[in-house]
Amino acid sequence: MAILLNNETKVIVQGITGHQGSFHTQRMLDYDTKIVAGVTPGKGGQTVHGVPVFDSMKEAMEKTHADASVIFIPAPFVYSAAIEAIEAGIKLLVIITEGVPVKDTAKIKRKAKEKGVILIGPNCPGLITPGVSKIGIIPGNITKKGDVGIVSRSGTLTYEIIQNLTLNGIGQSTCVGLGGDPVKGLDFVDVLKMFEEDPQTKHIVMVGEIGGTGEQQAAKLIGDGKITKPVYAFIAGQTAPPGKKMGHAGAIVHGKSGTAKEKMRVLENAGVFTAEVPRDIATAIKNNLSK
Amino acid sequence: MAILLNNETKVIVQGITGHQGSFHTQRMLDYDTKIVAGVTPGKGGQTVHGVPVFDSMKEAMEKTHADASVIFIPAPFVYSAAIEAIEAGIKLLVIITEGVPVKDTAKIKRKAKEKGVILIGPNCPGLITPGVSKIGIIPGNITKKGDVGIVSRSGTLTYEIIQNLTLNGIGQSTCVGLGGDPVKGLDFVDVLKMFEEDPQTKHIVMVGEIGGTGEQQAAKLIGDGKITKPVYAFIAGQTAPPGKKMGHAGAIVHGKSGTAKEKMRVLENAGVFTAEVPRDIATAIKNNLSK
Amino acid sequence: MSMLYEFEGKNLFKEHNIPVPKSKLYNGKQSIVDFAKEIGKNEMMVKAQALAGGRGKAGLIKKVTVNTAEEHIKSILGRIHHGKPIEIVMLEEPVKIKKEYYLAAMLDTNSGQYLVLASSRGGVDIEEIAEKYPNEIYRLALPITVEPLPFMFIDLGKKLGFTAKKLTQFAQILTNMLTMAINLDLMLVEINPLIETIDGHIIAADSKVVPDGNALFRQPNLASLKSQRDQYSELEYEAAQAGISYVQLDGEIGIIACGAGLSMATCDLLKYYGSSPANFLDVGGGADQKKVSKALEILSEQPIKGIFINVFGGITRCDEVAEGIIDATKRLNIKIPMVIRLIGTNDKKGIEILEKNGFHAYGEMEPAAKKIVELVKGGN
Amino acid sequence: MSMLYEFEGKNLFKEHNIPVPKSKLYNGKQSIVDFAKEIGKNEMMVKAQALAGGRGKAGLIKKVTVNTAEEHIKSILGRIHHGKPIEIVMLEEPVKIKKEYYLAAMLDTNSGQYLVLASSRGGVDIEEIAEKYPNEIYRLALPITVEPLPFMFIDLGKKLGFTAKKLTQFAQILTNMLTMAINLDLMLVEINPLIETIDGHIIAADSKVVPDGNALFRQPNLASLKSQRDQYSELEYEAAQAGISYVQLDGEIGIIACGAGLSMATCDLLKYYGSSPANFLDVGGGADQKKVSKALEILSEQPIKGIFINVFGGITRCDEVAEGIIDATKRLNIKIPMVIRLIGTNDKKGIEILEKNGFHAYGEMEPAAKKIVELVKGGN
Repeated sequence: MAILLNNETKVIVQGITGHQGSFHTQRMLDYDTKIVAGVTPGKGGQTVHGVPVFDSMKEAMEKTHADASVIFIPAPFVYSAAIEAIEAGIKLLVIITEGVPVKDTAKIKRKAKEKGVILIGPNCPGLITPGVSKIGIIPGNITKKGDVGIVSRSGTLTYEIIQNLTLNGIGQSTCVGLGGDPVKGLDFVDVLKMFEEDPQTKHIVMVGEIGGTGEQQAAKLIGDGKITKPVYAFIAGQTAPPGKKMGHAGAIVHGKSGTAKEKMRVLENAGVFTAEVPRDIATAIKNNLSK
Repeated sequence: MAILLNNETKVIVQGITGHQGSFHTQRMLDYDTKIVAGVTPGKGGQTVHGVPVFDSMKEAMEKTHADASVIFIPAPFVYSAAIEAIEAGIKLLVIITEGVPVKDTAKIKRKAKEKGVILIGPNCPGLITPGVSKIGIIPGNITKKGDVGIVSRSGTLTYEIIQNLTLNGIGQSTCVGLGGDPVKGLDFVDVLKMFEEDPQTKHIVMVGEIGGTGEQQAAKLIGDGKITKPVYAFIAGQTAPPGKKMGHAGAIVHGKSGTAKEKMRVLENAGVFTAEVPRDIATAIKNNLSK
Repeated sequence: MSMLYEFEGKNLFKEHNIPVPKSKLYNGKQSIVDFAKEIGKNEMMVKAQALAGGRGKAGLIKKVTVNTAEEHIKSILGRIHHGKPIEIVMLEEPVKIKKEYYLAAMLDTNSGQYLVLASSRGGVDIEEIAEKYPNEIYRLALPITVEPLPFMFIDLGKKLGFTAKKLTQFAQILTNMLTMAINLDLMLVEINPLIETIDGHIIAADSKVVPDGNALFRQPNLASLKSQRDQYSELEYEAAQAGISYVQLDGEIGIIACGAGLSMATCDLLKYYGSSPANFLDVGGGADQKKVSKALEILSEQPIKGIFINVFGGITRCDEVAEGIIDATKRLNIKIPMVIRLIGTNDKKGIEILEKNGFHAYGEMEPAAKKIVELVKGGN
Repeated sequence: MSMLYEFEGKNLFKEHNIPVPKSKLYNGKQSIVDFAKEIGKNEMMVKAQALAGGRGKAGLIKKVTVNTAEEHIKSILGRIHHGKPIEIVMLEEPVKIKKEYYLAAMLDTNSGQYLVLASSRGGVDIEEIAEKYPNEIYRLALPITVEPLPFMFIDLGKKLGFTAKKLTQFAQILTNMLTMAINLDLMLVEINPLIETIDGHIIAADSKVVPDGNALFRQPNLASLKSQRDQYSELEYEAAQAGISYVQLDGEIGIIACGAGLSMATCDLLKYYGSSPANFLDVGGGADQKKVSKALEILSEQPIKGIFINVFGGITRCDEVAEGIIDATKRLNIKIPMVIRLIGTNDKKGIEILEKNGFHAYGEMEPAAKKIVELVKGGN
C-alpha cells in the first residue's frame, strides 16, 4: 500500500533537460518510477533517457494524464512552473529546488490548496516507497521495503535515519522529505495522518529540527490520540546556537517554542519516543517489535 | 415601478463629509432619497444634515442594512472605497468620481460581477427615478415622472435631453447616467434589458457619444429583437475630430466603429430613431404617441 | 493619455528586462563619434523622436554612416511631423533582422481585461495585415487581476513559430511587458517590430507606450517625462494645468461647456445652425469660478468671432459659473458677442448674479445656440 | 535573511510614503551643523546604526545638543555592540511624543499568510507586554495574495484608539507597510515605536526591515545595501560567496556537512561523544567539487583540532565531493586529523577516488564521529 506513491503513479519531470533534472530522471527510471514525460519550454519533441519532452505542462498532461510532477528548476523560475503544474491538473507536486522565495512558496501553497493538489517541498528530497517507486533524490540503495513510515523536515539527515534503519534490518513503507523551508507543502501532521491510515505502516519515525512549530503540532495530534501507531522522533540541533529572531514580531508569534529541547519535551509528553542519537530509533523499534 | 431605484432603496453616501458629498447629500435628501448613513473614516459619530456618519462601510451596513452606496471621494481613494462597499454587502454601487484609473475601474467591475453587485459609473451623474428618489447629482427639478426610460453615457448632455423632454411634457420612468469612462459598470445593453422588463417604461432614449462600442452592442440587441419598446437615440460628436487611436493595437481591436456616423448607421439599421439635434427626440416620441 | 517618446518607452523596457538595441540621444557631433565607438560599428540608425506614427514613411528613421550622420540629423531636426517640430534624435545600434514580429499588450476597454495581440507578420503595415489576414493576428485575453507568468505564453510563442531558447525568451519578454503594464498603469505597450536577429536573439526595435492619464498621480516617474508635456500645444497645456480640456477646431465660435457629451453636442448644434466651432473648452464636472474665469481668459486670446457658454450644472454649481463669468468679464476686455446658457444646480442663484451684472442667461440650449450663430453671422 | 540598518529601512519607508523624522548620516562636524540648521533646532537624536537590537539600553541612542554631538558621536563610533563595531551614526530630528505604538507586518511562516501585529503599548518592552497582556497585542491575518487597501485597517486603527485624521493616517501607513513587504519580498517590517506626535501626526521613529534572503536575486536594490554585507563576518562572507553556510561555534572540531539537518545532527553527535564542534560549514544540497575544496580551505585557516567531513549525497554526488577533498588536500597543508564519511549518490565512485589517494571513507556517521573524537582527544 504505502502512502502518496505507488507503482501506478505517473510522473512528469519539470526541468528534465537540466543538469539535475536529467541526472535524477535516470535515477528515478532506474528505480522503476513511471516517468511519463518531461517538460522544458523550447525543447518539446526531444527525449531524455527515452522520456518524451514537451514545451508545456498542458501538452504533457494532455498526452500522458500524469498524476504527479517533480520540479528540478532554478529557484527564480519555480513559481511559474509550479502554478503551471497546478493549473494543468496535476494531483501531487514535489518541488526539490532550494532557495525559492518564501512569498512564492506561500502563494504556491495557497493555489495548491484551492485546487486540491498535494504539495511537497520546496527544498526537499522528495519521497520514496522502497522497492516500488521514488520521486525526487532520495538514494534508492539505502532503503528497504518494510513497515516503518518516515517523515522528515531534513534532507540528508533523512538518508541517515533511513540508512540506519536499513542496516539494522528494519524496512520502510514510505519515506517523505517535507523540506527544510519555513513555509512548505505537507507538514508532519498531514503525513502522520496518512501513515495512520496506511495498513502497511506499523511504526512512524519523525525527523525534526529546531525552528518552526511543525513538531509541536504533531505532538498535539499524537497527544490527542489521533495517531495510534507508535511514533519515534529525532530532533536535530540540540547543540545549535539559538537562531536569529525575526524582530519582536517573530518573538511574539513564535515564542520560545523553537528549540530542540522544547520540541523533544512536548513530543515525549505526547508519548513519542525521542532519540538522543539517530541509532536510538532503530534500537527502540527493535525493542517494540520484541515486546 | 421604474428600474434600479425606488422609494424603499436605502442609500449610504461614501465621502459624506466632503465638499461634494455633503452638498449632494442635502440635494438627495431634498428629493426624498432614503439616505440612511454616511461613511468617512475618522468621522464616525458625527452627523451630516442629520445623517449618521460611520468610520467604515462594515459598521454602516451593520447598522442600516442599506441597499445602495454612492461614492463622492477623490479618484486616488475610490478603489479602496469601492472594494470596501462591495465586501460590505452593498447591492448597487454608484461611483460619481471622475478621473479613476482605468485599471482600478476594471478591477472594481470584476469584483462587483463576482459578488453580484450592480455597478454604475465611475465618472457618471448617477440615476434618478423622477418624483421618487435619486442617487447622484442629476438635478431633480428638470425631471418629470412619466414613461420614458433614459440611459446615457454622458453627464450634462443627459440633463439636456431630460430637460427637453420635460419641457415638452414628456415624463421619465428612470434616468440612468452610465458614465463617460472607457471602462464602466452598467452599459447600454444592461439598462435596455431592464427598461424592456419595466412595466412603467414605454419608450427608451439612448444618449451616446463617439468612441467605444456600447452603442453598437445595443444596436445588436435591438436588431436581434430583444427590445420591443421603441428606442430613440442621440449621438454626440458628429462634428468632433477623430480621437487619437491607441497604437496599432487600438486600431486593430476597435476598428473604425467609434465614429458618430457609424453608430447612428447601425442604430438606424436596428430600427432605432436617431436624432440630429436633441429636440428631435421629443418630437419623435410625440409623433409615436399620436399614432 | 498620450504616448511616450520611443526612447522613453525603451528606457522603461530596459528597467523591465525587455531587450532593446544599444542607443544614445544625439547631443552634438561628439555623441555620434562616441556612440559609434561604443557599438564598434561604422553605421547607426538615426531615429527622430515624435509623438505621432508614420516616422518611417516620413523619412525620419534612417540608417547612416558615422560620416553622414551629423548632416542627416541637422536636416531632420526642426522638421514638422504631424504639426510638431522634431526636437530629439536617437542614435541606435542597427540590428541584423531575421524576422519581424508584432507584439502588444493593452488594457482592452471593451472587456476590462488585458489583451495580448501578436503576429509573426510584424512591421509597418500591421493594420493592413490585420484586415487582410485576421487569422494571423493572435489574441490572448487575460483577467485584469492576472499575475503574468512565462508559462502562460508558451502556446502563443509556438503559434508565432518561436522554438528552442527563443521560445522562453519570447515568453519572458511578454511576461515583462504585462508586468510593466500592470505596475505602471499603462493602457498599451506595443512593440512593432519585435525582431528576431540573425544570431538568435529577440529584441524590441521600437516602443509604443501609452500611460493611463488618470493614474499619473501615482506614477510620478511617468508624469515627469518630457512627452507628457510635449503632447500639449501651449494653449492645451495652459488649459490642462487649470483642469480644462482644450480642443482646437477650425470654425468661428469659441465654446465653453461642461462635460464632454454636452461640449460635443454643442459643437454639433452650431454646425446644424450654419456656423462652426473654433474650439471648445470643457471645464468638466465640478467646474468652479476660477476654472470658468480661466477658460474665458483663454478664449479671449483666440481669433474667434463669438463665445458660447453652455453650462448645465450637475456637480457644477451655476452660481460659481456665474461668478467666474463676472470675474473674467471684469478683468478682460471682451468685444465679441457672447451668449450664455445656464441651468442646473443652483441656477436661480447663478442667473440672479448674471442679471445683476447686466447679462442675460438662456435656460435652453437650442435657442441660445441659434442666437450666438445669428450674432456672429450678423456681425460679418 | 538579516535585518537592514535603521537608516536603510527608513529610506525605504520614505519611498513608500511612510512618514519618518528628518535625518542625515553623520559625516564629520559640518554634517551636525548643517543638520541642526536644516531642522531649525539646537537638539538632535544621535542613533548608532547596528544590526542587533538593544541599542537604547546600550546607550547607543541619545538626545544631544549641537555642541555636544561631535564628542558623543566619537565616543560611540567603534564601540562594540553584539560583536560588531559601530561604524555608522544617524542624526535625527527629535519628535515630540504624545503616545507610542507598536506596529509590524510580517510574512508569518506558520500560516503562510501576512500577519499584522499592533499594540497601543509600543516601546522597548513590547515582548514583555506581549507576555503580560497578550490581549493588548492585536493580530490581523491577511491572505498571501492580499492587495492591501486602507479600509481594511480602519477597525484595527480604532482598536488602537486612533481617531479623526490619525485614523486614516494609520490605515494608510499600514497599507504602505504591507505594499512594501509584498513588493520588496520582505519577511518583516516592524515599527517600534510608531509615534503619535503632540501635533497630531503619526511617524515611524524606528525601522526594522528583514528581507527574504531567497528573493534577493530579484531585489537588486536590497541586495546591494551595506547591511547585507555587514551581516557577515569576514569568514561568513567568504563562505557565503561560495554558497556555503558558515556557522561559528566554540568547540574543537571543524565540520563539513551537507544539509542543515545533517550538519546539526553531526554537531549533536560530537557533543554526545564528548567533544564539541568548533564551527560547521554546510555545503548544502548539490555541493560540487569547488564548494567542498573551498570549505576545506576555509577550515584549514581555523584554529581547530580536527576535521570531520560528513556527506550523505542525495542531490550532491559523492564523486564530486571526493574530487573536492583531493583537490583541497593537494593545495593545502592540512596537519590535523581528518575523518571522512561519504555515502549516497555515486558513492562507489567517490570512495574509489578517495582510496586511490590514500584516504579512508566511513559509510556510517556514528563510527566516523566516534573516530574523529578519539583522534582529537588522543592528540591532546
